[in-house]
Amino acid sequence: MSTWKPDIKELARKELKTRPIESGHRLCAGCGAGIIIRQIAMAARKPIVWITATGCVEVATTIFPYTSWNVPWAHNAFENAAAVGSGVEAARKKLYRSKRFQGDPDVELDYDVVVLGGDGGTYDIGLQAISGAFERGDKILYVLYDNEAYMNTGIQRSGGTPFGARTTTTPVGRVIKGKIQFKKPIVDIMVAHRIPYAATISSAYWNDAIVKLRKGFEAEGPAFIHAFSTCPLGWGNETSETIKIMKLAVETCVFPLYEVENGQYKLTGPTLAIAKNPDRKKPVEEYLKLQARFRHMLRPENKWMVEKFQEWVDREWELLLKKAGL
Amino acid sequence: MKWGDVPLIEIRWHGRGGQGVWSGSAVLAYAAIKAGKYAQSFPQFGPERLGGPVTAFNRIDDEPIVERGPIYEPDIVIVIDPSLVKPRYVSSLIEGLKPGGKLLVNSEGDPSSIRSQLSIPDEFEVWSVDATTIALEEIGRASPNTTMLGLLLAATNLLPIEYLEEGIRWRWSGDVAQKNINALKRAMKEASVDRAKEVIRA
Amino acid sequence: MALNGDEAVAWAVKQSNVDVVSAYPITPQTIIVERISEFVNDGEMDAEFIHVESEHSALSAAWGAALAGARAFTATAANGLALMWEILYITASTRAPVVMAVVNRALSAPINIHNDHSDTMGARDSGWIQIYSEDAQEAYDNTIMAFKIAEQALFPVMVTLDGFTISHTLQNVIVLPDDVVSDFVGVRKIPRIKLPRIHGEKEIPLMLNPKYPITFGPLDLYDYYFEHKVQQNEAMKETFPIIERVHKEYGEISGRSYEPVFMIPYRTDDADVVIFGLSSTMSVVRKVVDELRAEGKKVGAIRLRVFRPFPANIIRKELSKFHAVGILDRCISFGGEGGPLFTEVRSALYRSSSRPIVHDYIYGLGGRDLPRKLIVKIFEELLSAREEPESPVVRYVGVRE
Amino acid sequence: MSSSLVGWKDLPLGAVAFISAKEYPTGEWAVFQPKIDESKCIKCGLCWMYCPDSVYRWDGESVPVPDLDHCKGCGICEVECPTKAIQMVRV
Repeated sequence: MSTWKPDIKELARKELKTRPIESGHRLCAGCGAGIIIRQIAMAARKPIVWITATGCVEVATTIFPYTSWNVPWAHNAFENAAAVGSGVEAARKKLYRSKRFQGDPDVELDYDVVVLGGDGGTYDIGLQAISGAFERGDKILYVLYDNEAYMNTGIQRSGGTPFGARTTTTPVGRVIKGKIQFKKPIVDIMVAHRIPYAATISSAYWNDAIVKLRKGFEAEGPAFIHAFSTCPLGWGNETSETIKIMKLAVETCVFPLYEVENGQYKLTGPTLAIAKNPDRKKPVEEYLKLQARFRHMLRPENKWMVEKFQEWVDREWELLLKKAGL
Repeated sequence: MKWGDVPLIEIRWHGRGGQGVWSGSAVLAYAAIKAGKYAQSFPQFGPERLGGPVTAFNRIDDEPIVERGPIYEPDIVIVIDPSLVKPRYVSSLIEGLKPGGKLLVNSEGDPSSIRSQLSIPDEFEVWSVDATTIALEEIGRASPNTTMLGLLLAATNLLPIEYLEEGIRWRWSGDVAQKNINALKRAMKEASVDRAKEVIRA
Repeated sequence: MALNGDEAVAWAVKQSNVDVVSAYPITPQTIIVERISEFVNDGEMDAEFIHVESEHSALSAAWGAALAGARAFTATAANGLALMWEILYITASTRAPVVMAVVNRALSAPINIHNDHSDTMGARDSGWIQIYSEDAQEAYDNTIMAFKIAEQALFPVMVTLDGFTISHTLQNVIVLPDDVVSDFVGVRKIPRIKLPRIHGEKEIPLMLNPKYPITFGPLDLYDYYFEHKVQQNEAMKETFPIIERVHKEYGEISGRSYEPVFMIPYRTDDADVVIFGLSSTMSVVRKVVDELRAEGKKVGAIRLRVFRPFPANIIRKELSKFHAVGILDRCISFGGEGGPLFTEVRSALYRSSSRPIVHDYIYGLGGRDLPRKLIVKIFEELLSAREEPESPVVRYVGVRE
Repeated sequence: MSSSLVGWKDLPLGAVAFISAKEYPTGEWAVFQPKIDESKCIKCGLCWMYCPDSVYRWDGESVPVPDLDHCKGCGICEVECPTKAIQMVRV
């Protein structure tokens, strides 16, 4: 796989010229998805065709008659983005092979297909189509931007919502306080399809993220990238603390950074540093306290929820270390 | 304008997502209902986004309300986002505003200079208050909806303030509610007006 | 050649320069995907076959392929079509010229694999052109024409064939030489549009293409959605001449012209009463017409081929002259006043100054046969009809009390 | 409804979008926007990298320039600037 090292200055110059996503989209101020989109485009090795599942990104970037996209872009529905990606890639392959557009200066057929879905479109309603595409080995880069709830419809819980979090369908009630289940282990599910490449990324660690995205583009087959994405609206964080929270998620091992190449788990960047030096692992409370969705957990009578969250993080961390052979 | 003479009061709010346009109109409707009137509050639905333009509506009447749908000819327009107080937006802000109607804006500027800058016709009353600064100082967030309710009370004798306080306590709790009430009261004091000129109608 | 209806469709697809097929098996459509898989795996057809995990994905992938510039085909039936429901509308609204064979089958529950028209009738408002085939030969012909119609009109096309009655019935099918079909359909051509505020005055290909990026499938609010729907509906009216032209051209290469294109009358010139219906049942009706004509009864039959766009003007003109018309609906519209064919035909006749008596006959649900003696009974009822019935408007044919 | 909206006869086929979002001034959402102290800027590019709105234009050499017509004022750049060269100020 690639040994390409992204250089921030080169990336900036590339964006000056191509601007895959324009300003003027209507994602919330401080939305993490806006950063992920840019980083995906920065990592591209070829022109890209971009498929997006229904969700915040789709809605906010294409409010008719406006579009923020300077790359070819299509949205069909919520649960089928991966299937659409498969269709585009099949067409591309066939048309490329047939040389039908050879010599036509107006058509480009040497491109990569990237599919972007939110947690709802990936963990829940879109899981079947992704599984189908991965089983078939269709060459798409699927990026999950995980802001841990259905934000587009106004913050409802998804299979990606963490334990304890307040959403409008897991309210902090008198009896039940927030979500009572844990997050679905989505990367493991994707890795179980024996895809060549899967990884977790955080935009805060841009170098790590862009290298992994590039590997995803270069994979000989389907690739899955799980991108952690702060949502100021749904998480109740300061818009300016988007990157800070993403960093804390990694530093507390709530969202560890790793990649899985042909089934081999490998920790990367700051997560690898924590594995080598466990003292660096911060308590989850530092991450929780910056977000209104977890505020109730910090009250004395709900302290057990923080402990339970921490236990889950520790257990998952131990599992991950084992998978990575550490 | 004396409210008793007008059977149905229609209010249109203009703002942006995250500033609490819908919440502001909901608090007003709640207060009106508590005060024994009939009322409606509803938003114009777009995607929920912090910062996107949002419109909300209120109808308040002594009789049950049968009207539905957006308000095309409001008695009062409340503009809670100062960035909308610009010449390019004026036509949509005052669109359909009834002669003698009130334009309530969140702005640092005083009403007469707003009128001249935006070329607002003489037949409308212009009220202003620096609601964003008040909200930042009193509440700690740039959500000037309750502050603008203070301007509304200054501009009209629509409802006794107690009902609005009750509405604010219904929507927010404890300390946050009190801060919003403080902002509302401060806006009532700091409000200023440029009255409508006498308009002779044919 | 001896082919059943499914095989006839597969042959048409094989010969029509299709680039991408994405499909999922469902009885009685399965033979189509099996045959196409064989053609692809034997190297007889240079297409990408996407073996999707559901019908929902089948149409989604076909849509993606069509937007990326490919000629795309899929096929389904009944519950599979129901699962595609959401994507039917999206495909039509984005003007993606996908062609789909639907092997008509009853919808669950109870689960039933046999023929009726509930599936495609349920999809009648989704914005697809719908052409109903009478036999395997017509399924073959319609499939070939569908690619040309879809791509010229920029509407997706459903070609329907009755489950088992056509799909699994081996019959004589005249298959055209490969090169004749290939020349007729050509390869998919990409329409061009102008987007001046993004790409200037250049006409750019309407496809997913990094050279000239286009955004497909945006969000509409109340300021534009209505306009888009009106544009789509008005554009569908413009498909009548395209459908006619493609049929004429096909007649020239095949000798089979299906004139007149939208509905084919049989012995109606001096008829007092006619039976009006769709698909395979109508050949049996024609047989009965011959028998009754021999007895001196003035009866006729009309088979509707194109249900969407609905040829209301032609129907009004054609049916107004009869004393009574019996509509054969192989579908129930629960709680409605009659089946879909009946309500639409009767509505078309409302503007006529001389309206015939119209009866609705619901028949054949879940594959129940409509024997000739019952068709005779329908004709007799129509011949003796004296006035528009008050109630019941709907008559069930061939069901036990 | 405003007469500037396009009627159905003039809309492009298939509901494809026809205006670039760069014509949409999201900068009006902002209450605060960044002000850069050029003397403190070390040209690391992090403000550019972390901007969710593609607001910063950066050639890799000079001080990055924010496009205030589109900056929504989230303040990420202020928090992430390693030399505190960026300050969010009231619009």
